[in-house]
Amino acid sequence: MRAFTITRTIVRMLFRGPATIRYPKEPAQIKERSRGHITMDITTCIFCRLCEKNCISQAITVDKEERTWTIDRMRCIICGECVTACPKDCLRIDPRYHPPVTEFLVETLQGPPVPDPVPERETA
Amino acid sequence: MINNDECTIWYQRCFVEFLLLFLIFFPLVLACILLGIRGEKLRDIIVTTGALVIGTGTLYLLIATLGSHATYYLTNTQTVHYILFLLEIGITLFILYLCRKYHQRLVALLVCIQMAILIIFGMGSLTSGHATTEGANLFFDEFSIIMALIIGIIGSLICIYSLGYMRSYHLHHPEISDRRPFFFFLLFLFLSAMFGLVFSNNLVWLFFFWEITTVCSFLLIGYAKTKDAIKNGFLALLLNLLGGITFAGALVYITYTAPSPEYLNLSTLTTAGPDLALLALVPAGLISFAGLTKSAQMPFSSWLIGAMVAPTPVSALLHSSTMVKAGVYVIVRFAPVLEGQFIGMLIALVGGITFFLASCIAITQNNAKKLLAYSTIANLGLVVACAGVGSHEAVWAAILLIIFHAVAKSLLFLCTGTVEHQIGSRDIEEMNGLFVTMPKVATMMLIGMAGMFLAPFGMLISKWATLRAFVDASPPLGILLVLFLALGSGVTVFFWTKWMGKLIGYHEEKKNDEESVNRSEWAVLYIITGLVALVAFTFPLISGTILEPYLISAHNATTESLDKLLFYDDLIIILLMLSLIVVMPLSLYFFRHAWKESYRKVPRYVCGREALSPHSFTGSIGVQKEMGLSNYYLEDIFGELRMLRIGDLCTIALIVLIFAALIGMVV
Amino acid sequence: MSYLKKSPWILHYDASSCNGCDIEVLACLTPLYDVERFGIINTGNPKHADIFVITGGINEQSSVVVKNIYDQIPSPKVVVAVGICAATGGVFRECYNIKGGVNTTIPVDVYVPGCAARPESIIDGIVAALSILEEKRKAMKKGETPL
Amino acid sequence: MDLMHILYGVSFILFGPLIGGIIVGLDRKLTARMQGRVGPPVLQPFYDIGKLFQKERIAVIYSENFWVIAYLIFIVATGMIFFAGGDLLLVIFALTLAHVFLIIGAFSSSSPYAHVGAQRELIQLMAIEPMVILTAVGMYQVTGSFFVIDILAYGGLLIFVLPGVFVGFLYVLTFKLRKSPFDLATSHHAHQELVKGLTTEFAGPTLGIYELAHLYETVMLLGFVYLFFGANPLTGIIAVILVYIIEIFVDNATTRITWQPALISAWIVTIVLGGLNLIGLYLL
Amino acid sequence: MGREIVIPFGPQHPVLPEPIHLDLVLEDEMVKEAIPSIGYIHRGLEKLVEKRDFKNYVYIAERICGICSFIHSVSYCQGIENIMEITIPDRAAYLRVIWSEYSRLHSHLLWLGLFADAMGFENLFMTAWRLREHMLNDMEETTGGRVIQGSCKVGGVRCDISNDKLASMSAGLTAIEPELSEMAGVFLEDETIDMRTRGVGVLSKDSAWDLGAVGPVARGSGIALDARMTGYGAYEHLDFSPVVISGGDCYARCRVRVEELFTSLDLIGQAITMMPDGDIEVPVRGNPSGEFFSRTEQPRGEVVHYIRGNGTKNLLRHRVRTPTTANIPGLVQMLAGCELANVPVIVLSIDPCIGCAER
Ligand code: SF4
Ligand code: SF4
Ligand code: SF4
Ligand code: SF4
Ligand code: SF4
Ligand code: SF4
Ligand code: SF4
Ligand code: SF4
Repeated sequence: MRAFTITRTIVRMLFRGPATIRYPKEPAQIKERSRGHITMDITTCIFCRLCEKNCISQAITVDKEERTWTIDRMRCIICGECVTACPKDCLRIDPRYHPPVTEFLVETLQGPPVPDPVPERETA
Repeated sequence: MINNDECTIWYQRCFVEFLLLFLIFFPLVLACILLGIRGEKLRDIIVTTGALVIGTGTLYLLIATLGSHATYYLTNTQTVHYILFLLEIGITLFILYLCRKYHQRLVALLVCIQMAILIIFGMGSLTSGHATTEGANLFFDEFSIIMALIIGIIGSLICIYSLGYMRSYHLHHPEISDRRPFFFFLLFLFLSAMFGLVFSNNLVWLFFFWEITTVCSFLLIGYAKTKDAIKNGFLALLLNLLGGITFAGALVYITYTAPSPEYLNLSTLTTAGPDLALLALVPAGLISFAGLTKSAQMPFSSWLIGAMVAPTPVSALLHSSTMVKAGVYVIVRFAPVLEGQFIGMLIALVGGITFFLASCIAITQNNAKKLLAYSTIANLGLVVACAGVGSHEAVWAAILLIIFHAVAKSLLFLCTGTVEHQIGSRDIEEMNGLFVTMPKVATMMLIGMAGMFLAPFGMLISKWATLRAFVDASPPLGILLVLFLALGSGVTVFFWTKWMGKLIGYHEEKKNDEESVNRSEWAVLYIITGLVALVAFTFPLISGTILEPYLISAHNATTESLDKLLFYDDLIIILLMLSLIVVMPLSLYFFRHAWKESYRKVPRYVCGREALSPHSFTGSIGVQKEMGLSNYYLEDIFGELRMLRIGDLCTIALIVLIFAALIGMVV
Repeated sequence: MSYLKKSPWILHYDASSCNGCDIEVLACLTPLYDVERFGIINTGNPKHADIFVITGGINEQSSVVVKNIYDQIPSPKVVVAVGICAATGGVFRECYNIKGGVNTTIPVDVYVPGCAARPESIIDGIVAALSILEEKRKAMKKGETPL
Repeated sequence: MDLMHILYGVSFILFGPLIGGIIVGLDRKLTARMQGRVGPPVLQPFYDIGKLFQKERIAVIYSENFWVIAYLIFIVATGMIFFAGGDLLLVIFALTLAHVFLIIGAFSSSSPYAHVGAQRELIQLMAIEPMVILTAVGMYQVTGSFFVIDILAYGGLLIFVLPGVFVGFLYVLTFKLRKSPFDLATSHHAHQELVKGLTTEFAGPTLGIYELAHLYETVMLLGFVYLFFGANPLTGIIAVILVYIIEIFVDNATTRITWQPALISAWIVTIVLGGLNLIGLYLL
Repeated sequence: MGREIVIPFGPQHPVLPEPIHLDLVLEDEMVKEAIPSIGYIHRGLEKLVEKRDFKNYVYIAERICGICSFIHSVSYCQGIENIMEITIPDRAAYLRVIWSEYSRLHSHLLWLGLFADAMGFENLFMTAWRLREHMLNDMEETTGGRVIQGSCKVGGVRCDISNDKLASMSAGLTAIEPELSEMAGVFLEDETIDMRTRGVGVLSKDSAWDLGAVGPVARGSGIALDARMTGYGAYEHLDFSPVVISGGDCYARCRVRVEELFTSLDLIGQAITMMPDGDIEVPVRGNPSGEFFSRTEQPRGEVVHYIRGNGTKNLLRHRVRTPTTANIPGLVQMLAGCELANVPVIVLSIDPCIGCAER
């Protein structure tokens, strides 16, 4: 049993300097795999609603008629289930987190107008 | 011119002598009258006027004697001696009768021993012719005057207070038979004896008055006549008799060894030259031992605790401000003899240990009266320690302690008595929020407590003086005493402050409840509170006009050494602080409205639990719980029994040493 | 001169979180993130706090507590809801015992999204709270009723 | 006491908190560094106090403020007596008085945590008072005076003759500075079982006053340390800095202990180190 | 009134990371009675199985608690896999071990920090949490989440760790080990910590057994009880023996956790060296039908997930028996007669996790 056993650690910390990341002066640490927030490339979306169905916290609503894709940031747990589910790869997880907000944030993206039916038939 | 002056002096002398005798006999007369009075009204009138007369008398004595030195009065002693002797035997027989009635063999035995010693003394004085000599039997000096003031003012105020108190006492305790005439008889008899005690120069007289106070105390403790009361009464008697025996022993010793009967006089004895040091030292030791028993020092402390069964005014009068002071009074009287002596050192240590340990025990007490009793024991211990050290600084501190303690402690006792009748308990825990229910009494108690331990009030100054006296005392005793004082003063802060905290604790749900306290109690409480403040403010005056002359005459102190007692700078600071303290509560009152408007009142922090009322919270399973806010009592560390055992062991060892030293000296 | 922005003391309460956001709030105090750089101290006592950081959604029992604590914080004060549970109830939104986000009980000034919210994000949230705090102080000074 | 010294005393009103604030600020910085963190700005204590005065006034009971103000006044008064070269014993007793005010302030709210904090503060007071008194006594024995002026005028370094007393004083200084292992009654750290103990119910400006008083007190206590090395200002100041660094280190290297060992150990230190040192002085 | 102090302890209290409430009845500072009350963070998430797809439910299962979230998801997935008789690929099993042990490391470090803080040892708290960040960093780099990993799924794991990364993780842990042992030394040897932990909150072996203690509480009282001994997942291939300390006081429980740090390091090392190549998941078809008790060892002790399905995509029942629930009877016994100052120390010594105890 000894007293002041932590001395070595203290001395080392004094010499090594702080371990602190000086955020926000320094940028935040972003890992490649970090699940920051969901981004959407609305242009390629086909409004199939697969993301909506697979979302565990009902954060996504897709309106096929209006061609809107809506995400409630205050519900999304960034699990990435929607990303996996999306057939068109239009969803992505961005490793940067979403900044804090003062009001509820429900983002609605308006898809481009219905493309010409002709080319669509061609792909089918 | 010269003739005229002498005339005035002579006149004054006569007048003062008359005053002394008046102070002794007037209470005695009153006592006898009161014994025969049954009507409350009449008693009220007699007690009040009597008390006023006594109080004025002592004040008058002070004024009349201001500036004069110790003065002695020759009184024809032949007859008085015989009377005293007979009375002494009468008292003894009376006690023996009580012992028989209550089967107290041990007490009876001690009484018999004491009687035997007294008879030896009587024979001795007859054969050596001592009894026939004339002596300076009565006297007064500055110290006696201070004691007389305490007795006369505090004592008579307590008598007045007792009127109202005893009335409600009997209302609260219908089971106790109403023996108030006897009660007041005893009170005034006691006052008379106390005056006699402090004005006696002749040790035989002093001893006689000493015995009377013992008996009064014994009877007053047993006033309720319950089993407990009687038991504790006899305990007090038993332990005080031990002191009585040694006191009597001292008388015998002087009779058989002293070259002249003069030595039965206090003044002669304490100023005996170096060649007669031994002659003075042995009685000094024996009488100091008696003083230890009377002032309930360890190991004799138990009687004072037991004495708390007596009605509260009795505790205030006998067991804190006056009678127990008689114990320390005689030790302080012998301080010049004890100074620098081994015996003095031992006595000082008994005091020091008592101060520290009794303070520790006070921490564990939640019974207000017991706490006050322990604190009294502790403070007396401090006085004893000072007296044992014996230097003039120490004596200065001792006398200041006696003064401050007398006023503050009697105030606390009386307040406790009033509170007890109001809330029906003397448990400190029950006094929670007293500031709301009884604001005036609570304030007075706070002032009393502040007087007991806080800078810049009186006790603190004396503690400070004591400390200096101890440091200057010879090693290693001085260091030990300093240690006891340092530790003890920390302890004192603890138990007083926690009590203060209890009183101040704010309690929304309680109502004011002090309307029904009667007028005489109020008056007395106000006056004593005023006295606490008065002595706090005027102590430099007291020191300059009364204490310093006393020290010069009794201790051969020089003026330069006296100048060191109080520093001018300190005095200014202390007085400034005092004024600050007085002004601050007023400012609170002034700013009250401003504050109330700007503050938002929030509930207490209860960890986020709901609080349906201010003093409770929603506890587990939704039950409303009262927040209990008891003080700490630290029983595990400062347990009463444990401390007493340690204290008794140490002090008994010291006392054995004292006796060993005495026997060594005699042989 | 406002000192509020330089010495915001926070009080953290776990209303019914899964601990994820809790430990991230705590992590902000530790060497790697060290919010004491901004004078932020985690005080345990609402009466000393300026910023009330709540994690987790509100359930029946915690709503009383949250309300009680909120009332004991002296104005000006701001509430930061950390994690999506505190915003809307998050994944537990549909649980029978969850009332919803913190705004169902007390007004919320800043929401920090994330599940769990990252320490950097929490720092951002508190920084955002500081300017709101300052506004509230000015409002209070003008004599408006403090929130 | 001449005019010079009275001036020193008065200047304490202003410089006390300034110096105290910087000391405490550096303390927090150094503590943070010891923990591998950056820590707050050095001026942080001033920001904190400034902030507290800008907060809303809330209270359980109005008179709370009164006691805390009394605490501040008497701490300042005590410091003034000290720096004006006054009587050490008076300083010690006035300090006790100030603390009694603080404790009563905590008591007055009748709140559970403040109550327990007040009890603990009292235990602390009981634990440290003896040693502080012995410190004064030791200085008196060496220099023959209780007055700070005279103690400073003593030629040599008191530390050489009072090593035991000095160590004992350091021991209780830890209580006074509210540093671990003795931060029982209230702590600078958040995670204490007593919430904020003594100060639980003080909020806003009231707490600000408390913090301000703490700054004054810190400076004055370091003044005591200075006395041990007061022979020349340089040694004095270096010693004070070293002592404070030691305190910070101890704060960082220990747990908070419970009140029983705190009380008992403080007394043992008082009796053994203080007592032996004083007896040693006699023998020399 | 007597000489009692009655104070509320919690739900909002600085030493309680999570809300519970105790009515403490004190005499001086001795606890005479402690009456607990809970429910401040009860969410009722088990009921959500009726609304969520059983595969997606793993996200909820791991949010039972954010500290050992990974192990919760493992327990849940194991349960489903057992009912559906799915054998996961070996690589997935080993990855699960690695992440589980990482969780244990970070959880124990977190606990050690909080424990130190409960005793007022701020520096040690900071040290432990500083070291913990290393674990979180590795976790984030491999799974994308610092505290909620979301990397376990029914049928395997969601993401792989490259062999290079595995090597660098191993190297990183070796590098940090000296600092860990230095910190361990402080916990185990410091005089002041000893004063606060030794002989405090004693739970004898017999009472630990009778009261059904699990995890470090049981192991600190001398009972060798560790669900990893059952060899679930890849544990059966690894060389593992539980840390058992007798003593039963806070010190013993602290020692168990300190030493487990090194067992975890060892297990991770073993898993990395033995890591097989191959797939990380198998496809899951159909819905579970049947019931299973899935037992795993969390940092706080054994957790049991009871799962029952009826062939639809929603489960019938999901029930969790958490280690904290099992340890609370022991805690109540430890608290009686302790000092107020030791209440946080004792409460923390069982590492209470109300998050999963109340769900
Ligand atoms: S990341 Fe998860 S929670 Fe968020 S929108 Fe996608 S599926 Fe829903
Ligand atoms: S799953 Fe992809 S494509 Fe389908 S609606 Fe969602 S985002 Fe659009
Ligand atoms: S937001 Fe996520 S991590 Fe935070 S408390 Fe809620 S479920 Fe847990
Ligand atoms: S469930 Fe258990 S804890 Fe809750 S009320 Fe019933 S017995 Fe008590
Ligand atoms: S739902 Fe359960 S926990 Fe809630 S009140 Fe009913 S029985 Fe109690
Ligand atoms: S035991 Fe604690 S850390 Fe682990 S899952 Fe449960 S609540 Fe979370
Ligand atoms: S099984 Fe039990 S918990 Fe479920 S509904 Fe019935 S009584 Fe309630
Ligand atoms: S509460 Fe007790 S009995 Fe019920 S499932 Fe959990 S462990 Fe079993």
